[in-house]
Amino acid sequence: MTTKAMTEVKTNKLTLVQAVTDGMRTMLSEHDDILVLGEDVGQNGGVFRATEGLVHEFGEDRIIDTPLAEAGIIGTSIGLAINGFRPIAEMQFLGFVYPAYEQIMTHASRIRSRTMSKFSVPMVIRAPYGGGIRAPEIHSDSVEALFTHMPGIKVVVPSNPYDAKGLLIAAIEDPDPVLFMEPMRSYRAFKSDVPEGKYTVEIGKAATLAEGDDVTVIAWGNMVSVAQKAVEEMTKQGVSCELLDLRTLYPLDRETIVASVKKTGRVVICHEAPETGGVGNDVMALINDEAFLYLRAPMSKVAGFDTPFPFFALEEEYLPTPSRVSHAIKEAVTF
Amino acid sequence: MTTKAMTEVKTNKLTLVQAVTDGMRTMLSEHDDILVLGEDVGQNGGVFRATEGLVHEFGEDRIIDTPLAEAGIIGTSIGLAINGFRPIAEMQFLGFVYPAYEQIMTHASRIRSRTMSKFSVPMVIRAPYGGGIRAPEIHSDSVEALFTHMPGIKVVVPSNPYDAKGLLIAAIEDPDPVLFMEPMRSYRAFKSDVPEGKYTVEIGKAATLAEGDDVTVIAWGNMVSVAQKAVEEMTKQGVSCELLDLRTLYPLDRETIVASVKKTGRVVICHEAPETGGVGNDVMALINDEAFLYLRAPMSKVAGFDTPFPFFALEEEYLPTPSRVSHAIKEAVTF
Amino acid sequence: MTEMENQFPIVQVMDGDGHIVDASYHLTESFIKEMYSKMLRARTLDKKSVNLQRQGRIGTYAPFEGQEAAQVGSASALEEGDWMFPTYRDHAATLTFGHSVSTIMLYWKGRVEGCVPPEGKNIFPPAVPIATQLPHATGAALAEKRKGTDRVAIAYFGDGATSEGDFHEGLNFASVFKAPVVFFNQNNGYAISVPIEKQMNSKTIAQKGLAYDMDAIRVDGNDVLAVYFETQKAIEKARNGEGPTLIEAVTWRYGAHTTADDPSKYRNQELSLEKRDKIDPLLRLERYMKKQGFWDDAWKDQVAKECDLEIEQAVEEMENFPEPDVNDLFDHVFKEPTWTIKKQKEAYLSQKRGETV
Amino acid sequence: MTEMENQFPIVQVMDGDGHIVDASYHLTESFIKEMYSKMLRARTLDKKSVNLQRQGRIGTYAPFEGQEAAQVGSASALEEGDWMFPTYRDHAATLTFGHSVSTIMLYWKGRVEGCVPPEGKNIFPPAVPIATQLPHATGAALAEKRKGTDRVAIAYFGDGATSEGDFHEGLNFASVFKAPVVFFNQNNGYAISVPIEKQMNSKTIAQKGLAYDMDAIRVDGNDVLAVYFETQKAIEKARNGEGPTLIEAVTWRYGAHTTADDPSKYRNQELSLEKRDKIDPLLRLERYMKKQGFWDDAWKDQVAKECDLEIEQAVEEMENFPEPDVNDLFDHVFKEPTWTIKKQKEAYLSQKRGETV
Ligand SMILES: Cc1ncc(C[n+]2csc(CCOP(=O)(O)OP(=O)(O)O)c2C)c(N)n1
Ligand SMILES: Cc1ncc(C[n+]2csc(CCOP(=O)(O)OP(=O)(O)O)c2C)c(N)n1
Ligand SMILES: [Mg+2]
Ligand SMILES: [Mg+2]
Repeated sequence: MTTKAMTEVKTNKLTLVQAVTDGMRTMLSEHDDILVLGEDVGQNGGVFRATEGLVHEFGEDRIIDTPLAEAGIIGTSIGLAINGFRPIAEMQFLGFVYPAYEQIMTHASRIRSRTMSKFSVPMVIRAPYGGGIRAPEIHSDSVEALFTHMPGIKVVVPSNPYDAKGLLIAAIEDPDPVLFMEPMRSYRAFKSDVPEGKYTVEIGKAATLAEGDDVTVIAWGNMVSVAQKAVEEMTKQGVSCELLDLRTLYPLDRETIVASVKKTGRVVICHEAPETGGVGNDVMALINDEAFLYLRAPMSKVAGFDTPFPFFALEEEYLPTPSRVSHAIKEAVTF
Repeated sequence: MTTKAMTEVKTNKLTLVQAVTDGMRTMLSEHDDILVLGEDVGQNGGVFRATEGLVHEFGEDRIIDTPLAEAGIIGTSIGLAINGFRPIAEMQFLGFVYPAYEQIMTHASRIRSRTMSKFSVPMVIRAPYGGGIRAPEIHSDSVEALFTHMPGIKVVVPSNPYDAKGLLIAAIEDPDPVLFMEPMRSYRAFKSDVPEGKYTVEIGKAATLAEGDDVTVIAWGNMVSVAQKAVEEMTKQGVSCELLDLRTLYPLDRETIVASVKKTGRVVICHEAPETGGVGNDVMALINDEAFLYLRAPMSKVAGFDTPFPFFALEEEYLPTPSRVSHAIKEAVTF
Repeated sequence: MTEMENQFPIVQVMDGDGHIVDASYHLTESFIKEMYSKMLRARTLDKKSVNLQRQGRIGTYAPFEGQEAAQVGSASALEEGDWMFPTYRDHAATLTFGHSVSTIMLYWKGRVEGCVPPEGKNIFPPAVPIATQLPHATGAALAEKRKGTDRVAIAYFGDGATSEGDFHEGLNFASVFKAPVVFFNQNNGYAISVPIEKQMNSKTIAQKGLAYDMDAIRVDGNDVLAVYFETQKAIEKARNGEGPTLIEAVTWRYGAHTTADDPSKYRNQELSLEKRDKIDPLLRLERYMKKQGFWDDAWKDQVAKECDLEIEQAVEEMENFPEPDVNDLFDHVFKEPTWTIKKQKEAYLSQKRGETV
Repeated sequence: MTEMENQFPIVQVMDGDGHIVDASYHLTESFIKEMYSKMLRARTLDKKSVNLQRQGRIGTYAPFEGQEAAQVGSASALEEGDWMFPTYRDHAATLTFGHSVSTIMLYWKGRVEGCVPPEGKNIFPPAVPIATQLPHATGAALAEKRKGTDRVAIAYFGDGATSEGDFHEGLNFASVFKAPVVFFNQNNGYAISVPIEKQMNSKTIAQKGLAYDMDAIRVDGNDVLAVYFETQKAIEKARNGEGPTLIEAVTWRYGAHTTADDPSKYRNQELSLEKRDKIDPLLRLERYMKKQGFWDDAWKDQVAKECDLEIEQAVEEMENFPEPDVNDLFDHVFKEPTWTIKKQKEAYLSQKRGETV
């Protein structure tokens, strides 16, 4: 993992959402130019408590409850960003980013290029995403692909508390806009050691969670634990699996992905979003471009279906499961 | 081509944009439930004259100049569509669809599934798109991928006058929402024979514009003529090229694409949109899934760069050219 | 009071104590009892749903207790064939207009069947993305106008929703095209945790109608009579081709935003207790009925019993409802499934059947 | 006149004949001459640009002739360090506030360099997606407020832009946060072909401020004095922490929407001729100056000559500007290009160099 040395740094056991809060708190304490904006981020501390306590620590001037208007939040944040501030804008759920899409697509992501770097937008857009928590309609949408296809913005998705804090700090420090996707189902799934103070996890670097020779399994966000279960099961059955947690979806970690596939020759990609047009296809394209001759089987995907994310009574049918991933791994290695 | 027999039908030489008008006129005359809505579609006849004359023929009640608000246009059209009408909503340019993205993503495309088909949205969204006409910023965006990844909507792109009319009529008759992309640069590029009256070109079917054995070249919209020039050049140089005009981007024409690649073993895909996340990757994924063992070289793409569409002084550097496509064809056949 | 608060006084027919303050309406006992019964039915549903959520028998739920007068009063002014565009909190309205109790509960059980209205009832699924339903209501209303009927549409939305662009665009389209639509705002003071003072600088929502030269009115949203009669007037105007109206019903949400929310994080819940005492929609109607001699404990008990029974039966229906059908996931995306969906469905179902890992 | 037209009368300082109708301002000769010169400079640019487009020396162009008073008057009220958020039609404003003529022309020649303001001039690139710049202005203004300066932001936008959701959200945020921003609307009667009567049901744009309890005013947008002084008041208020103002400047676009547009398709161009006679911003100032004895043909000729010269030099500069650099396509997407962009750039450039096909 591409992280700083941690000798003698105190760590705390935190959940992913607590690590997000910790990341914001760390940066807010150090830099006055960082602001947090969004619906219910102040007094309420966010609907998932991601901004819990921040308004008391940093005041209403910096932790800002906005009116209920996503284009307004992003548009105003752009104005703040080009004029000296580093806004962290929360979209209450990624499925509610759509009204802000124009502001992100035509401005946040383009202002640097349309002004030859005279103006830039050092903004982080935080948004919980993904299924599995029995949420109402739209709340579970996993639309990272709408942003990986958008030139001028990076897309980051942690799967664990350590990465969440480190990537968030890296995103805040990034001079350009970053979409920071927070996997809701993993928000409180487990705790792990998170160092106090500032550290970063480099944007653009995947993590290799397991090494193996037979197949490369690729996942991100909520799907990492799903893939992990499948990998554990298949390892027991004698398949040597390499597991990559992408962590950044744009730009992809070319070296890690390509090196792994050159070794294994087989690929299974797992994501929540609908299969067609999903980021899985970007990964496949990269492998086609750079490791084609090493492929020993067609690449395969375990993804959401080309259907709207269903009402939650059917969400477990929609979401990739360890057994679907295992099935794909088996098919890959027996091809 | 999957079209109806044309014996004894009178034809007219029309440009692509005239064929679009003709398609609307044909359907408006036959069906009272069809309406046209958009900015400047009435008296002005559209900024590209696509709705020229329609307001005089069908009246302001059916050819409706709306306020300048894309979410309003789509949202209102949804209300009309669930209550007995078939709206044809014009987005003045595809790059201005972003404010309507929420309405399309969370409603137009989902209403059938979220009401178990109790309500449906038989709506066509027409939008000129693509570069090459020295238009100002945003006007040239080619964002088909934002819609192929959206479950519940079909995406159609004609490249010639005949297909434009036939596909538009098919889109109007489709019981579900269809995004109908109109390649601006091809609007008046040439005229061809367009039958009078009603006919359809089936949604989901590609056209094979040239048959060949060495390589499959795949394009749509404005890129068809670019690919065609490359194919002509390479044919002269002795490469046997098969050229597919996809015409529909969702759902892709599986049979035609797969059969062609099984024959040629080599693939060059050409599109205007940025490479990452583009529909080219969907085509590659399909081929990976269904014709992997037939591939004799990595699939290749000639696409827009991962940069915002540039200001027009640089657009010819950005847009794929015949020479770039030829280069890719050569690389594929000499791999 | 600000100028706008003066320009848009809160219309009451009956005050908090149940005194009639506007005597221009003819109020029959049966009508009053009907209103009371409908509100009680809605409240019974609401309380039951909160309990069901606590017991894990349904998912997150958005309670409307305190808003019964606004929803029941307005929905009662509609007629069969009119169109309703509710939010996730407007079950008293949809119930009154024709949804079944079990349908509403199924919605919160994560069942798509909870979006499907009975035949002939034009009730759209609850809008989850805030304010998106306003343009729909405009469009559906325009459709009726074009068909030459006198049907109208009503859109429900909250104070927070007024901040979204779709609010603005929906109202502007309606006013430009003179659509027969009523924009029914429930100003319950909060958008989740954000109080109206942070949502807008204006003191009223009604004044937002001025931007569109649209008729607007402020009513006491806890006075079922004011709500009913003012909505009826707006609907009548719409039916007569006189265009849209914006109604601001000033009300209060007693409880949490949803069962996942903790209101004590952002407001003093004492206020809700006070409001229960002073402006509760049912209590004040009860007070009025008592004054009028319309009240009868036996009648009330009987109504309450019927409501309980209906709700209990609905719970049973909901819980015995056929299991969700995985085919529904695939079969309603398009009228004819595309090959992509067919292929995914087949692959998934065959894997499911032969699941061995 | 409607109620709203009465409530928001069109403020004039000088009428169409050049009579002063509001004598409360001290008008010096040098100030008047400065205004005239700035307007003439802008008009010269505009006419030249239309010609350049006809000759194919620049691309499509959006002319502003007729709107010089609105743009020059308002921009003149700003001070160095303030922020300007213009549209594609606001070159008289950006010119006045510090853009060079050649920069403006480069923009229409499809050059990204046309978006880059001189050092120290806070001029944002023209907003092409309608109304998107309003929230930016709110944000930039809030930034100044947070920094504790007294700088303000001004956003330009048209009558058509008021229909977009971003108009609503931008104004609402500004009013809630009391941002030091001026929303400067040029109501030129048309959004491409759509007249204001189809754009909105309201007769004024100023009244839209009522929705936000925002100060709003209607000025004669062809009266450079009224525009200047009213904008100055709004800016002063903003600087003093009294929040945003919406200004509706009622004006008229003489010509086409852009050089690609044919206005005779949707309106009688006779009207523009009439307006040129009656309310032309330059002509009426000339009439006033003549009455005052400020006018002097030699001075006018001198100014005109200087303008012509400046514009001609700028045309030359534009045409001799270094060729577009293909590297710029790739090098400003991110501060540090990603490997994807590096790879694409290298592949493209090497292919270009060795191009043989
Ligand atoms: C576009 C969008 N953004 C955010 C949300 C999350 N959200 C759900 S309800 C709500 C508050 C709505 O407040 P209001 O309009 O006053 O209605 P109420 O809940 O009070 O009935 C928010 C922010 C959403 N559903 N849609
Ligand atoms: C979001 C968006 N939709 C559509 C357009 C196309 N368009 C460009 S200018 C214009 C009319 C704008 O009218 P108005 O706001 O009155 O400004 P004016 O052109 O009169 O200065 C339209 C529809 C656009 N640029 N952006
Ligand atoms: Mg509310
Ligand atoms: Mg205008």
